[in-house]
Amino acid sequence: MNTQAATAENYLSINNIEVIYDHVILVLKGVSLAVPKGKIVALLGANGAGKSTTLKAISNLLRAERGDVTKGSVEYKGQRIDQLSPNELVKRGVIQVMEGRHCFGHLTIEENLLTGAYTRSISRGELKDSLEKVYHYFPRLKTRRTSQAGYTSGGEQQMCAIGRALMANPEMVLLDEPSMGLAPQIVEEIFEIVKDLNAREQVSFLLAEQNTMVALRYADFGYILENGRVVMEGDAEELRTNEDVKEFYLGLSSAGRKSFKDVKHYRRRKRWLS
Amino acid sequence: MLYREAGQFKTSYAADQQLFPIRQDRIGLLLLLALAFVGVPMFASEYWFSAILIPFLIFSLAALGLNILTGYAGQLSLGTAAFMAVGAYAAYNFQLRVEGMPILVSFICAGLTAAGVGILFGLPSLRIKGFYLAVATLAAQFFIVWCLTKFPWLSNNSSSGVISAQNIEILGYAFDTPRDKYLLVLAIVVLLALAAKNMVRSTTGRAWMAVRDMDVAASVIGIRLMRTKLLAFAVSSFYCGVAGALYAYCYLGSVEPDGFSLDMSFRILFMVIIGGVGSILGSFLGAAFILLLPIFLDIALPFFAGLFGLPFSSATVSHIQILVFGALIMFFLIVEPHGLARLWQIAKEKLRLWPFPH
Amino acid sequence: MSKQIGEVILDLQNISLRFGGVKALTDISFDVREHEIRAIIGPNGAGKSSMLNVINGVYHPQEGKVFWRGSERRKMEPHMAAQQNIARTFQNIALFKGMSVLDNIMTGRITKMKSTFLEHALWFGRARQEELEHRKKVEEVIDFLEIQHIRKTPVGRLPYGLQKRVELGRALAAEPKMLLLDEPMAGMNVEEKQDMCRFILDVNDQFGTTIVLIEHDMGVVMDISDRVVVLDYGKKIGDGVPDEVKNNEDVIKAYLGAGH
Amino acid sequence: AYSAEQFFPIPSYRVGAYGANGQAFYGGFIDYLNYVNMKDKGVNGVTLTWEECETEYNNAKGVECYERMKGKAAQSAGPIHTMSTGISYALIDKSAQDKLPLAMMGYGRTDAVDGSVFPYAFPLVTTYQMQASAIVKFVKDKLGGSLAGKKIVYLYHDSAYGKEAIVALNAEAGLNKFELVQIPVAHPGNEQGAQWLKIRQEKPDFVIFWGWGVMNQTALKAAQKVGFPRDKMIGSWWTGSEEDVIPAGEAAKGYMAATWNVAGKQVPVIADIEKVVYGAGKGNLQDKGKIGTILYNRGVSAAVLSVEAIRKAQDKFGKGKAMNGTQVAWGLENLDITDARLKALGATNLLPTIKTSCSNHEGSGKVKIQQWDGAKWVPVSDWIEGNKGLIHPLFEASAKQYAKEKGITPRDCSKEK
Amino acid sequence: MEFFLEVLIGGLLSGVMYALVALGFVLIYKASGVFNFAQGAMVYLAALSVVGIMEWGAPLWLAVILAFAIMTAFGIATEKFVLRKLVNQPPIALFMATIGLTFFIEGLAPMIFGSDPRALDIGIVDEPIPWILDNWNMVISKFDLIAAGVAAVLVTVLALFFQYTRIGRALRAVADDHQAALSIGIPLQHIWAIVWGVAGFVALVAGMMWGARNGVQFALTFTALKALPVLILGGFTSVPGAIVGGLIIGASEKLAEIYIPPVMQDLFGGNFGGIEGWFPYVLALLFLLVRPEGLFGERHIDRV
Ligand SMILES: Nc1ncnc2c1ncn2[C@@H]1O[C@H](COP(=O)(O)OP(=O)(O)OP(=O)(O)O)[C@@H](O)[C@H]1O
Ligand SMILES: Nc1ncnc2c1ncn2[C@@H]1O[C@H](COP(=O)(O)OP(=O)(O)OP(=O)(O)O)[C@@H](O)[C@H]1O
Ligand SMILES: [Mg+2]
Ligand SMILES: [Mg+2]
Repeated sequence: MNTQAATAENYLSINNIEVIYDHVILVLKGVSLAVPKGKIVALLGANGAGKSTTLKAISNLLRAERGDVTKGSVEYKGQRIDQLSPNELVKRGVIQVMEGRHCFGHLTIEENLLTGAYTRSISRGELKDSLEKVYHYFPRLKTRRTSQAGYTSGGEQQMCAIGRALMANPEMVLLDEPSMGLAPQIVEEIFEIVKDLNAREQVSFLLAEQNTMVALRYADFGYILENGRVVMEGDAEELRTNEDVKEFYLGLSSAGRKSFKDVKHYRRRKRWLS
Repeated sequence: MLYREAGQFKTSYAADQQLFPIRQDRIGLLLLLALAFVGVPMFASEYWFSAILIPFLIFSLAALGLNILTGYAGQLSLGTAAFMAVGAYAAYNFQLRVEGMPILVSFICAGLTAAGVGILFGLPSLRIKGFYLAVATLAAQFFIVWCLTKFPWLSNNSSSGVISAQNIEILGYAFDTPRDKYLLVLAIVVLLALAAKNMVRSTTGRAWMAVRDMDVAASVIGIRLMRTKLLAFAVSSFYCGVAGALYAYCYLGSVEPDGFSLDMSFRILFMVIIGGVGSILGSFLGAAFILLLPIFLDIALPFFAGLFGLPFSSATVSHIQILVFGALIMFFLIVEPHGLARLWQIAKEKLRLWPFPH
Repeated sequence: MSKQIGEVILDLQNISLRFGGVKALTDISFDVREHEIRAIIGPNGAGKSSMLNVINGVYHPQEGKVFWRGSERRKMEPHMAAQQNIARTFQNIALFKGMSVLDNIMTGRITKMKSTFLEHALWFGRARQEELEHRKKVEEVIDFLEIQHIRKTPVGRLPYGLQKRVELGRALAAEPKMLLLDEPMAGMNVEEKQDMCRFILDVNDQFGTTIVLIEHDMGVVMDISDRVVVLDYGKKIGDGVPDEVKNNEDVIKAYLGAGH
Repeated sequence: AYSAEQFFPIPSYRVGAYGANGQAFYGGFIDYLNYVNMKDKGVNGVTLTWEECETEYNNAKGVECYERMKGKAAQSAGPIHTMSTGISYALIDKSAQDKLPLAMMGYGRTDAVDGSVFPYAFPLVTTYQMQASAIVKFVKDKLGGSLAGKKIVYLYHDSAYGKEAIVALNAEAGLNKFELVQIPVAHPGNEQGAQWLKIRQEKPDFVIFWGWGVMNQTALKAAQKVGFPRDKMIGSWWTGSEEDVIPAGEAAKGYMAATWNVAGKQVPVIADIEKVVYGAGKGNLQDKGKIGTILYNRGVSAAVLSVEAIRKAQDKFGKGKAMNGTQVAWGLENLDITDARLKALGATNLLPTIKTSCSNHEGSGKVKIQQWDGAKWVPVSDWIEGNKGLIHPLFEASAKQYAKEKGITPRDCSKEK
Repeated sequence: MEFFLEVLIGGLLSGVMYALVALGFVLIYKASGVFNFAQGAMVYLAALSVVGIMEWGAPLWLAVILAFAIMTAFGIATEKFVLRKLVNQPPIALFMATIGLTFFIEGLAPMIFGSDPRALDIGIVDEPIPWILDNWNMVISKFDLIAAGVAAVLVTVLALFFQYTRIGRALRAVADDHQAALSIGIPLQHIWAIVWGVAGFVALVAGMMWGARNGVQFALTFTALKALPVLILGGFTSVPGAIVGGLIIGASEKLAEIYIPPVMQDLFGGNFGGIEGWFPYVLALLFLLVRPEGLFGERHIDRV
């Protein structure tokens, strides 16, 4: 099934990594994937498949949760990065937006955004420009700029978290469920932003997303993860038209979209899980 | 695959809700109890009884009390020793002033008195959280000890505030040897530990843990924060109070208010944290660790120094002892921030898989 | 569909809620009828979650009245809502992280347990019996939500989606008359959303539970809700059956966007 | 080859807040034991051996140490010195039960002076109450022979230790008609601003001062800060060591304190220890500078009495044999250290003369007052004995109450010999 | 009245001394959300290093510089060997680690520098200023005034640092959420090393002031106990809170020690002095009932 291998220059590649939490819980059982330069790659899969874990393995945030990469390697621009600290990674342009928002509750929205630029040594003017750029993307944040993030609504926090990452001027963004809790309009907007950054500034994205429909519309390439293994991969287009994907991840049957009201209470086993 | 649960199916919820659903645990515990009640009294020396086992049990009980409050209900407290002091002085006064009160009843009353005081000092917890509360409980620590030294009535007008525990007699039998005292303490501790285990696995415990983990959510699902927190304070202080009474009656024999110092409160807190916050077993493991480690170092260090002919003076040895103690605390936290109990659990999980890595 | 939408059981009149300078809700009125699925939608920060918080007493609005089953409700504490059989899930998961799935769901039944801590300590009589009884109920919920396999897992270790499901389980365990769901399907894929919808519909159907639902997935909202209220910047801009709302100009402008 | 050994269990402390005090005291104690071994080959040929155990000045640890060493002490046991009131309280019943002699020199349970109730506890040489009484006597002399109408402030560590002296001072105040103002200081006593402002306001004629650890330096500094003359302050013997005054620097000059043992190397036995023990490289102290300090000499004095008790016991129960606890207790109860004996020991002026008995486990009740001249302690009085007639009945009453609480039948001292 | 004023001023000035110690706590709490129990021990270590090095023959200025180097090295080592491995762990685990650290220091410091209490002479005598004494009959010492000045400077510098620098902001972020801070590239390691270094410096200042005042000895570790109520009153996260809290605690504790015991004595009989041990705590506790986050502390956010 290895179809992508030789496409563009592999910016980020993960080779056969295995992750264990708490010394005993094996979560990733040999995951390999690659993000070519300037592309958007979607990482799909059910709850608990290991998407977040994969992203954290890349950005080296696992250790803080007592998880360990026990096998395999992670490379970025041809260099191994599995031993680098998150700070180093951000400096090299790799940044993660964590699942579940993680804003700094006691800081105001604006201070949150400013901390995002911590690794950049830039002038006040540039900082202001970056800030304006984020406000431009998320006007809602501007109206709440002086509120403590802890008191803002779920969606506002989500925007804040994404905006904060953008402040670092990244080259490679690992987005964990960016659409969660956002109004449909904003979801579209966020993906537009992704597209925009991707097109204009060549930023690459690896996004773990549950909103498969949108994700596959914007992504160039997709991986499907189940139970800690990659079970399917391919061009976004290809995946979008795959019958299994359609049925299980897009909720489309041959008869088109089914109303949520009418789904029956049964589950078909996914063939690839046995 | 030493520690295998496979094949142990539960056919009823009752069976699944047993104290120890896994057979190995059950057998292990029974063996342990048999050892504690029968084996130890036959073989242990007096030193073991009065210098190790009795204080171990008493501190375990106090740690258990604190663990209920801090580990289960999430209210950090630094005043444990003061509640023990309340227990000790209350027991003394009940014995002294109520003619013919059986000693066990005195212990219970001591616990209840401590519980009352605990509720009083628990009141602020309704508004104050986290480390703020911890520092506030220091008020209890200092205030209670001060009261005990200032109101001579409490120590039967002893000029120094020191009290000497009366002799223990239950149904005409005098508990005066270390072994007798050990058995008495053991019985009380086992009963109370069992009660604690029962509480934490039932609604009471779940309410505590809910408040600990997220009190807003807890209140939304119908838990009354005030009642739950105060109950935790009361039960915890009860345990500490009984521990304090035992400390006076079965361990030291005579106590002074200053003996229940902040230092002791901290020591008990160490036990809870090192043993495992929110674990009954952890309270025991922690007590053993914090109590035995210094003794071990005290014996081992001079021995090793002698072995290698190092010219350590006594002072240096003592200093190294403290230093190593601190280093080991940090070491264990780094290895497992959730304490020895968690380490034990992980070991069990590994054993379950053993000899296969996954 | 066999269910009968009944009387108004919750009526909110002219609710206004402010936090300092922030007006979270301004003069909002709407009602909820028995057995219906009532959706609240609106852009981020519109005040939806705040609305739920008003309903179950976490926030106290500065103005306005709340009528519960016809009588006005004075200031109330969160735990009273539970006693009135209102259960709820949260937008940012509020499970008890240190407890297992089973224990979390058991806490949902806490208002129904009568035994005291002393009985618990002795594990005797009523305590024991209650524990078994409620365990049975809870197992039903677990079966219903198909989370048998993670019964004993500490919730902190669960992936996000499952946590959401457990949270629903905790709310369901209370056998509520009214269930407040704050974005129960965020972070789920379509298949899981389908499951979730199924659960919600079943609860609504089988137990007649009234449901107030906040959700951003318009597919879900339009498909399963009976009536939808739309908020924007703390103001109500629409209220009605899904089709009506879908075609409301204001709503399209403020929330749905052109795509829908 | 087998030779008899006399074992000393030593629950000592060398770390923590009071570690410095412990180091000097136990250093002196062990040095003397070593000295006896090296110089005289032990007591009548019985080698002295010992084991140390760190208590950190903590009651529970003290008990653990005691229990640990008690097995060894069952055969032969020198007096146990805990140098901690708390620990000695915790051990008092146990040691009686185990028949091991517990020495409490200048601390501990003072009503144990009444040996009829406390056969195994020995508040040797002198007690807080007798000391307080002696200090009052000294002050009285200083103030021209009468205290009537004078004002004395008693500034004390607010603990069992500090409160012990109050009964005695109250009794003295009644007798001598002076006004006693009690000012407690909360543990640890590193803040005394309020107290000293109060003292400044009270304008007392003297301040009697009962501190421990950091409280001592702080008091001296605070006195300086409010301009209270240091030579109107007299401390107890736990407030009068080098460790207490050196940290206060200049502020300590002129300050006086009571002691039952003098400082300095002019005491022959101290000089000899330095020569014999340290000369052979067997000294216990890391820092030789401590030799001859108050607490070091106090440790030596404790060891001297302990060894004397063993010698006395051997006289009765068999020379050249190791003595068990009961025998040593008998020795402690029948000490008779005269000036001549002190001289023979090279301990002239190190200690007052002592004569103990069943009904008097204290044996002396005398103290000397010394003054800090900025570099060393200088004695400024002769041995002063407290008012025994006033104080000892207090002990008896207290001991009686204890006996009642505990159900102890006191020995009849008139039958002891 | 005069006496009242004298006590009040004396109290305020001792409050400054408490604030000096409290500052160290605030620093570390702000940077990691952790209550650093070892602060008292650090004060001890710092002061002991100074006198210890002076005993080896160095002049005061050199000893201070070397002690500062020691404290910095110590901060870096703490980060490297302990804190780094406890990122994102529950605060109580970190708290416990700082207790472990306390023991470590308490064993190590006297082993190197000796445990005897010693005097530290920094050239300022702690005697009443004669002019004030003569004209106002009040005892105020130069030492206290200088201590107040030092505290004022420290507080100002630190407050500015937190409010206006990038690192200051990053610190507050770290305290909120370790993992999120890591994820946006805040170098937790460096920041912690820096903060512990600065906390070491504050401990050095506090150690020298307290050491000069009461002598350098183990009991310096107890200064922490005086700082805690100051801390809760001012708010764990506020630098100015430390100084304000210090003043309030200092003044009220001294006044209480003078004026409350006589009242209690009338009520119950007996001597009720020595309330300084608990009074500040009870005061702080009562205060918290009104403002659970202290005077200037950050509100605890719990939102659902
Ligand atoms: N800290 C942890 N300790 C133990 N197990 C964990 C931990 N974090 C995650 N896991 C386990 O790892 C598995 C994968 O989790 P992960 O969060 O990567 O899933 P996911 O694909 O991101 O799911 P979701 O879509 O729900 O976010 C899950 O089964 C989860 O139980
Ligand atoms: N406790 C509070 N303190 C201050 N402001 C608050 C508080 N709670 C809510 N707000 C503000 O009120 C507004 C409404 O918030 P709410 O959480 O109700 O929005 P929401 O509609 O649920 O949005 P989302 O879809 O993003 O979850 C927001 O701007 C939020 O910042
Ligand atoms: Mg995830
Ligand atoms: Mg919301």
